[in-house]
Amino acid sequence: MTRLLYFAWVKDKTGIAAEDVDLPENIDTVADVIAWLKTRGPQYENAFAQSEAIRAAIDQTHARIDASVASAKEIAFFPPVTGG
Amino acid sequence: MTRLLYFAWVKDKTGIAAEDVDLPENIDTVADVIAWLKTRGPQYENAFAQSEAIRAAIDQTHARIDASVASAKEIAFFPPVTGG
Amino acid sequence: MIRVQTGDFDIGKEIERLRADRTDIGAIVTFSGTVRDAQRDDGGAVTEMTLEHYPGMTEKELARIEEEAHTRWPLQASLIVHRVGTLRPGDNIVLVIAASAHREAAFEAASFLMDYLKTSAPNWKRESGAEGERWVDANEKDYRAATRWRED
Amino acid sequence: MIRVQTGDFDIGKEIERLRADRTDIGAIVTFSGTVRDAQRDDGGAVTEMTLEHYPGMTEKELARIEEEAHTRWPLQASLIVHRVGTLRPGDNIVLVIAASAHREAAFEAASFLMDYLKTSAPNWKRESGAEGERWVDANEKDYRAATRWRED
Repeated sequence: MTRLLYFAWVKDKTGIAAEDVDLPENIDTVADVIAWLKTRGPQYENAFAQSEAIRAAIDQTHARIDASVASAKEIAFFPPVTGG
Repeated sequence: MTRLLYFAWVKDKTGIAAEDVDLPENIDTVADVIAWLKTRGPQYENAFAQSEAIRAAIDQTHARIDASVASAKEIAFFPPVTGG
Repeated sequence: MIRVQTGDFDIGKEIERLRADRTDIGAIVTFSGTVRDAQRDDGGAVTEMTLEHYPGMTEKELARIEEEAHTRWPLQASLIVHRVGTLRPGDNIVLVIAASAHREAAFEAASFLMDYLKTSAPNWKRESGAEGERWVDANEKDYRAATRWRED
Repeated sequence: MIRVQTGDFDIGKEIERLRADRTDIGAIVTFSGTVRDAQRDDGGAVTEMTLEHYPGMTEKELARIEEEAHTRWPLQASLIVHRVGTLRPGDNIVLVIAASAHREAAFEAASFLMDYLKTSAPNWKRESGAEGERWVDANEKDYRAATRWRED
């Protein structure tokens, strides 16, 4: 089980803030997770349509698109940050 | 009449904070004033011994050693500033 | 020290707390960021702003940034406070304090903390105004500002 | 705004006064300088410090520096407060505040104000400690710092 989190407009588009999923076996990287999410329905397809605008964190640490999700408990997807 | 002011260790050495003087006619620049002051006694000689360590202001504006004192009402002598 | 909170902060009190009875601090730089009413790119007036964040990760990122500042500059104390929730024009959003023996380190560290916070703390601004609501776009300038601290 | 005073200042209150009811300020940077107990080059402890100044000229110089900062950066407000008289370790000496729409201008202006103040405001520090009294020597580093703002 992996916990997926969505923030800001990514959350608005997926329509949910968090969900627990079983990732398919062939998934290795953040990019693979995004590709898989896009097959799960039009709201995901829409949320991840411009994947270059999406940032990710694995277990609360910023992660690149090619980072391994092998031992990830929590993966978050969000736009570039705009705080401060 | 010109008012002369001394600050910090320049004042300690001259022994006075301020005085009103009639500058001799042949005095044109700050350097001339310093040269003249040094003829006025050992305490002035001591205060202005290292003239490269002395800064000056004419009418409350920083002035270079070659600045004209022709219309000066107030000339101040002090070490490089150390506030802030 | 870092804090994420919905309530306001008092800059004077935060400085006092940080200085306590210390006499080895010579320079304190604070940065406080506030909500502007003309924040929107389109010139529309902002009436309200909501800061969403990633609870847990925000704290981790702020602590990591603060730690990095301490490895780069001889700081005697520092503080980052980030507000979340709903804010209005004039309200404080963020406070950074850096204290050092000398002013150069304090200025640079405070500036570094802000640049890094702006590009790595998981916070997102949503603005409300007469034109409706919208998520604020990331500012390219902030990302350029952060690159100047890169050590190669 | 500039002020020369013997009494202390309250940074929080000064910020509040400067912001008043404005909602166009986005970034406020403050610098406060305090007396350190180990200020002396020889490592001797400082028990007291006296700031002598040139009344009239100090005010003129601070006003001139502040005006120059406003010509260089888009500042919405600024403040310089310099204390004179006798101070002790931990006491505030100087406060600079720069407020702007964006943080870069506020950081740079505050840093500029301090660099210029350090090299042009007619103030002189006299330290007292176990080793006696002495006038503080000018710091070459301060003069180097001020040159980086020169416009050729």
